[in-house]
Amino acid sequence: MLVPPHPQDGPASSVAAPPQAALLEFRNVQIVYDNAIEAVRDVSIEVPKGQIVALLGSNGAGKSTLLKAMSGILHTEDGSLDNGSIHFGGEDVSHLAPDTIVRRGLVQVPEGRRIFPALTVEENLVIGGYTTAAAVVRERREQAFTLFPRLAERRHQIAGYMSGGEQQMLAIGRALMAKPALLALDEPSLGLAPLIIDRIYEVIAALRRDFAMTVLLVEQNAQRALQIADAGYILENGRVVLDGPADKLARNQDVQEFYLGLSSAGHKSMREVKHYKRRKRWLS
Amino acid sequence: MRSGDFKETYSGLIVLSDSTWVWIWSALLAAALVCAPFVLNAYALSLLTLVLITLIGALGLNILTGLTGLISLGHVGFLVVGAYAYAIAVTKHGLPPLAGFAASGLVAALASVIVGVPSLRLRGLYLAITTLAFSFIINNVILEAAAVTDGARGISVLRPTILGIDFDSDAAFALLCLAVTVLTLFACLNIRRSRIGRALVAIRDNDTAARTMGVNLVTFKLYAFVTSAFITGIAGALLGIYLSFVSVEGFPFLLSIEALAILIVGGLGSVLGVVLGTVFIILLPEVVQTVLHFAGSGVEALFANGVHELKAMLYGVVIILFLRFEPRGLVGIWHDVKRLWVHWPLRF
Amino acid sequence: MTPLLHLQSVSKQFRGLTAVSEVGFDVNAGEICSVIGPNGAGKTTLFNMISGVLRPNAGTITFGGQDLARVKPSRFAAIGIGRTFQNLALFKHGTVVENILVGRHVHLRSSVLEAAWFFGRTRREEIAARQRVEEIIDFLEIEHIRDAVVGTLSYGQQKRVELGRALACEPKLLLLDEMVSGMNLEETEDIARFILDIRDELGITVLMIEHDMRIVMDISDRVQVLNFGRRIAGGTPAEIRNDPAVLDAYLGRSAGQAQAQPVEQQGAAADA
Amino acid sequence: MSFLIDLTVSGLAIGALYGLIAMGFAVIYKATGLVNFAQGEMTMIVAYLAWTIATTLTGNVFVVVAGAVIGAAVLGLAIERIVMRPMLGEPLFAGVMVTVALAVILRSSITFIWDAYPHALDLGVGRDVLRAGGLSLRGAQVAAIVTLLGLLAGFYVFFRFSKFGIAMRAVAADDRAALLMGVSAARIHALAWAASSVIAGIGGVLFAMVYDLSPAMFALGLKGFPATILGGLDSVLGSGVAGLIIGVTENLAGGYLTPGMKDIAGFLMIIVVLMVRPFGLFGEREIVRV
Amino acid sequence: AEQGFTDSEITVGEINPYTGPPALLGVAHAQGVKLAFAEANAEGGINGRKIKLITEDDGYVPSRTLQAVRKFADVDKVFALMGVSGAAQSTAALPLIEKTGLPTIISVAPMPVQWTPPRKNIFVLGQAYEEGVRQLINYLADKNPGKKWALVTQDDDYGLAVRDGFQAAAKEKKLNVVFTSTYKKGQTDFSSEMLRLKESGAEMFMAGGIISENVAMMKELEKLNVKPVTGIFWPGRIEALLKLIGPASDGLYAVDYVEPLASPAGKAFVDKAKTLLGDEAKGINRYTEVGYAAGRLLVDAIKRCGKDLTRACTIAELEKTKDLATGVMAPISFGPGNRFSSQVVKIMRANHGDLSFVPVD
Ligand SMILES: Nc1ncnc2c1ncn2[C@@H]1O[C@H](COP(=O)(O)OP(=O)(O)OP(=O)(O)O)[C@@H](O)[C@H]1O
Ligand SMILES: Nc1ncnc2c1ncn2[C@@H]1O[C@H](COP(=O)(O)OP(=O)(O)OP(=O)(O)O)[C@@H](O)[C@H]1O
Ligand SMILES: CC(C)C[C@H](N)C(=O)O
Ligand SMILES: [Mg+2]
Ligand SMILES: [Mg+2]
Repeated sequence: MLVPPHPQDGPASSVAAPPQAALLEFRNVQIVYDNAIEAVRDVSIEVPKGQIVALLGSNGAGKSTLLKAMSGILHTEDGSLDNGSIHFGGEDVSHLAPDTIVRRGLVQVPEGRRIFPALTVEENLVIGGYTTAAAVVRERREQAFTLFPRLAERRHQIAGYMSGGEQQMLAIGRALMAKPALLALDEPSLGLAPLIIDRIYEVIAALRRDFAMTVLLVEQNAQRALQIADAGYILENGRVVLDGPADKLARNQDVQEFYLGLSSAGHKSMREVKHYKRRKRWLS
Repeated sequence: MRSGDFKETYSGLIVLSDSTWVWIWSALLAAALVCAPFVLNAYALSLLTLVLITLIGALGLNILTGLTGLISLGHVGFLVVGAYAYAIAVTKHGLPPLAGFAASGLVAALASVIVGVPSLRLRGLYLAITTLAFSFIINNVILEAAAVTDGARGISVLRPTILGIDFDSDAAFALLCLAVTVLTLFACLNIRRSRIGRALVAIRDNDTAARTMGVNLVTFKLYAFVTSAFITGIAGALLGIYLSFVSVEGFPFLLSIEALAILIVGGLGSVLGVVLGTVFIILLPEVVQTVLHFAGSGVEALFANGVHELKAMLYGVVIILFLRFEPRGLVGIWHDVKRLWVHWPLRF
Repeated sequence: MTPLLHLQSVSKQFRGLTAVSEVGFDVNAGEICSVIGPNGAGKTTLFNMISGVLRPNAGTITFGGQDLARVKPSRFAAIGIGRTFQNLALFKHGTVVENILVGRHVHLRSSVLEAAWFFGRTRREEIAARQRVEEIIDFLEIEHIRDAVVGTLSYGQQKRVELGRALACEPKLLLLDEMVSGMNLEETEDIARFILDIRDELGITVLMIEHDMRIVMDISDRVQVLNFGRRIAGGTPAEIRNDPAVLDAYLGRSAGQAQAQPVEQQGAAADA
Repeated sequence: MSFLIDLTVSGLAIGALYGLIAMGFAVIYKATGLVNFAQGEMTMIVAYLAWTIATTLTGNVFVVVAGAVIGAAVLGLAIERIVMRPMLGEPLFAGVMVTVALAVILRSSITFIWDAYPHALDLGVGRDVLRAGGLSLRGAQVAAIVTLLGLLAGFYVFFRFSKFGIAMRAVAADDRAALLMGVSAARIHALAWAASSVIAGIGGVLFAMVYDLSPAMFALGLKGFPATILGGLDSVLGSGVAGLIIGVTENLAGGYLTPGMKDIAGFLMIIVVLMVRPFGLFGEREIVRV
Repeated sequence: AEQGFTDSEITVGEINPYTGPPALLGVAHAQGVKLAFAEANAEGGINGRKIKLITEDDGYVPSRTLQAVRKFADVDKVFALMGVSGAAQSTAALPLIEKTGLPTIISVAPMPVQWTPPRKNIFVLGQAYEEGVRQLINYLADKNPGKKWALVTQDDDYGLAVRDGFQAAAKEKKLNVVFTSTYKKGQTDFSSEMLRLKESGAEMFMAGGIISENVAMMKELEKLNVKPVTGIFWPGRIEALLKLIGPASDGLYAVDYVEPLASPAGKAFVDKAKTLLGDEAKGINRYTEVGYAAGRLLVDAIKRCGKDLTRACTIAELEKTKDLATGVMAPISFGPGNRFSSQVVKIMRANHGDLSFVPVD
């Protein structure tokens, strides 16, 4: 089932990782909600160690579902992994408890941030470091504050009252507290100002560069994601319809039109967009 | 042939049910219920009457707790107010029963404003406690105001004669309850599909959003209180008549819990759920009893003095198991069955 | 011509924290106007004040010549201010139709008793309301999910339903808080189209908060920029794009350029 | 004047018991977001357990109390594991209803396992009357006040300095998000149930020492719950203090007003307080942002 | 058609609270009835028919009492009805019971409404609460003239009956009542009430609780070091109570119409219960005696009907009951138009030493 690693020729090629086995691997995964709604069908995804892999796809494609399966919390939403398996560092983690998975170093920043609203910024970070020792927590907390100075300013504020962007920073900072080997981010740029998105993408790049962290990046903002990623997968209606090295994806004509806003005529103003431009995209 | 049930007019879109079958089944059920009092034995009939009266009360609670999301732990307070209003009006002051029913609804509604106003800012269980407090306070007021209520002595209530019709017999009284139940049921269904019902549900799901849509929270929360209490007050009057005796003792706190249980077991917020929940909760003890009975006198003998506790425990166990396997309540099962019916044998 | 919406040194504090500070600007009838600014700049707070969720601590907001300080929160919808919410505030357990019907609330009149009886006025009203809702559903192209329970819909669909609910109020001014966040380009383009149609076909003035510069720059007539609760700039998209203060505080130099310089060229650069 | 002091002191004595039960409510709420309607019943079971130990094994107060504490912990853990854990992730209402059903079961189990008669829990100590300067209290009443104060201090430290305390609040706010952070919600819940059961159980044992055991003892839950609300559902410390407040209020009303007022004084005060502070005296306001 | 029996068996139904706060009393009563039936069955049954008791629990909730009556009448089709629960419950059920026509013996909570006006099928055994209290207070007032009185009662109709009896006596004897109060049913802490009692300087005290409440009140008084002469009423006149109260119970006055268990008659009763019921008999109290008497009353009437059993006959025979001796209370009699076997009450005094009640003089 192992596919040869993608050639490293994206923007990240300067830190090219040697070809190696995937750190995280979804193998022929099928996920069903409520015994009735099939959200993901036969999906295989590989995240090689030290790389950034982008997962793209429109609303309802099943991206978040995959991440829920990865973290072992599908059952809390009446979902189940009906087929296939998920491997992390060679171990089958499909049926491990969520806290065990976190201890293994597989952590995600969930969709919609899910910070703890009634807790202060600092307390949120403490929970992020729940699986680690107190001294380490203190040290990492300072690291998080250096990454996001805004959080340091608000360390004693009740998190629920912070603005959306601030909450997103907190969510990322909180996940970093567990010092993950692989960090999955579910739409980290959602609702963020351009400058902050820059900042967050810098952080993601730095995580990979300085901490050798592996990243699985779920995004709507395909442009940004493909810039930073080594490889990408495009998910539609619960199936992978396209995958490959990031730059190759960026050159794909369909990707350009639907995800990057480049028609053959180049960038077009939204004022000119017409309803009737839709055409069948992926033939599956 | 058309592949679905399509509407040709907008009025077709707002009917209570668009399925002819639903109407046919409902009509058959109604017909059966009308005949029931004449064929059932007195015990079964008394159970039926109790189910009907409980259903009215539970429908009242459903407006407050199910639709509007205002948890009430003191629903029995409205019941007892309604019962006393009727008893005082009819037994003590000789007013006609119809006036008694009106009084039971109105006095309960008035009482609900008294609880409602201080509760407007409260959410969740904080509200539950003010309603709980209300039901205790009401009991105290009734006991203290002996001049009006005869205090702890209670008041006897006779079966009514309304518009020349004598409802003295069990069958006639059951029919009276049936009529009130059907009226209440329709009123609740209609309220649910009107602007009022939608506003109440909006308050429950997201009160800030509801307010930006122009829903006046104060007014509509009070509407919920008043409507709920009015219906419950009438149920209280009927329960008083059913008991033939109104006293504080006759309306224990347990009834508040039972009403909530009905809503949760049925499926919060759904009128159909209330109906199913009422039948379930009222008949469950009977079922438990029957099961124990069929388990043979051996079991009963085995537990000798504990048989009543055994029953209560089984009752609790059944509810836990039920919620464990169907936390969405009976309507959840209902929808699953419907879905299975539609999708079978294709799973997806 | 007096502006439809007029803000004059509006401020809001939360326990010592100043979220909005002396902000003033106008929105004219028929405009599509954007509010941008860094996270936590006070944009949503501003919307909350315009839509009656919060009261300003200082300053005045007038709408169609009327001082909003004298309007009860529940009357804002009735006088013509509709909105959507940043974090979705739908009635999750209801269907799409029911949600949009709630938007018709201010246009319906029946009392509890009439509703319980239903025949007569209530029935007529409900039919009319339903008709209007179907028109909105048509307009937003969500016929296929009409009867779906909102909680089970995907994020993008829910956003559309929320738009529909706001439209059902028939507002004069529509406030859209981050309508396209979490949407991919294709979906964003759809929303852009709807916003233009809402203005052009329904004649509704639109004030929107967005972080997606493509839609802001492409369809706004004017843009207001907030930073730390203060208004730091205002003007046409072209003016804003090159305003140094805005670039510093919000767009970032690189992003500002990236905006003008599509990914294609970067890809090409990488290939080279 | 001494009448006032007498009323206040005996109010504190009963209020301390309310406070213990109330803290039991708050601990579970804080970790699970549920109100455990079986709290009064659990209190009662633990007290009966203590009585069984005292009458069949030994009347030694240390053995009995240790046994009761262990028994209470086991009871709490068992309930969490068998009944509540399967409800994880289900609608809150369903969970609350499960505790109501649990209450029915536990209540009946008293007469099923034991009997309907009142019993004295006599451990040799605690029932003796201590007199000081015109005041008189039973030993167990003094113990209740001391225990409450001790627990208040203990919980203050716990919530302030331990990460379990924070984790408890996190789990109550969003158990799925907590799972994603590696916090085992189930373990936190189990801890909370055990702790709650032990606190309430201690309250139950002390109560039984003063007022005897009877199958009606579960009604204590109906006293503790209002105290929890008054203090603020999510405030364990507040609940303890509110118990004292209610105890004293009731006694003062009973001493100076009509007997009817005694029953409802506590409730009236709660209504008034909630009108001013809708989240209780020490509760945290629910975060609502749009 | 006549129902409720076959050639070999007669089924009798009893409704009482077997769960809930007064479960203790309901269960004890059922044991008494069972004992009477077991006794009859041990002698070969009544005219060859064994008699069997089935029970319905109303949990002390009136609506459930009504349902239980209907169930017994229509589903189980019992031959006769016993017990019928507390005061509020039986009052609510009266019209229905009359309608069912079942021979009924009310013995748990006798109230004048149950026999005035007399109802054909309803027989009441015991004494009215008011009357019992009145006699107790009269006795104590005569013995302790010129003292200050206090009264605490429950806030329900039971408490009301106690209060009525007290007030009747207070009027008769022109008592100086310095403190009265009510408490909410289920109350456990009586510190404020007892402090007030202490403040009022009362020397005589009618403790109108049932069981736990009386214990709580007495212990509170002990704590406050106040020792008024105290009377309690029969629903709480249970030997076990004395142990719970402790030494302070010594000298407590009580009133009842059934024999205290320590009397020779009581001891004989306990022995009989032990032999016939075995282990079940450990929870015996005065309500067991009441139940036994009621059971005997029914058995006796049925027996006199002979082989051709009917309800009408049973009712007629119940009415003819004359001086039926049960050993646990004074002989029972009814008569035409008299549906109340008024029992003479005795004043008793508690002896903490051997946990017993001893009739005075
Ligand atoms: N708890 C659930 N119960 C039932 N169906 C669900 C549930 N969660 C998701 N789904 C369905 O599964 C499908 C995939 O959802 P998912 O949330 O994974 O999409 P996504 O790719 O993350 O979309 P988005 O970009 O909008 O976040 C959708 O059709 C959705 O309706
Ligand atoms: N109800 C509230 N209580 C306390 N502080 C609040 C409240 N609402 C907002 N704030 C604070 O006010 C500031 C402005 O928040 P606001 O939500 O208006 O920002 P925003 O511009 O909408 O940001 P974003 O783009 O991230 O949504 C933030 O720092 C936030 O923490
Ligand atoms: C069950 C009864 C003995 C209790 C009380 N005597 C009553 O009448 O209600
Ligand atoms: Mg997603
Ligand atoms: Mg915002």
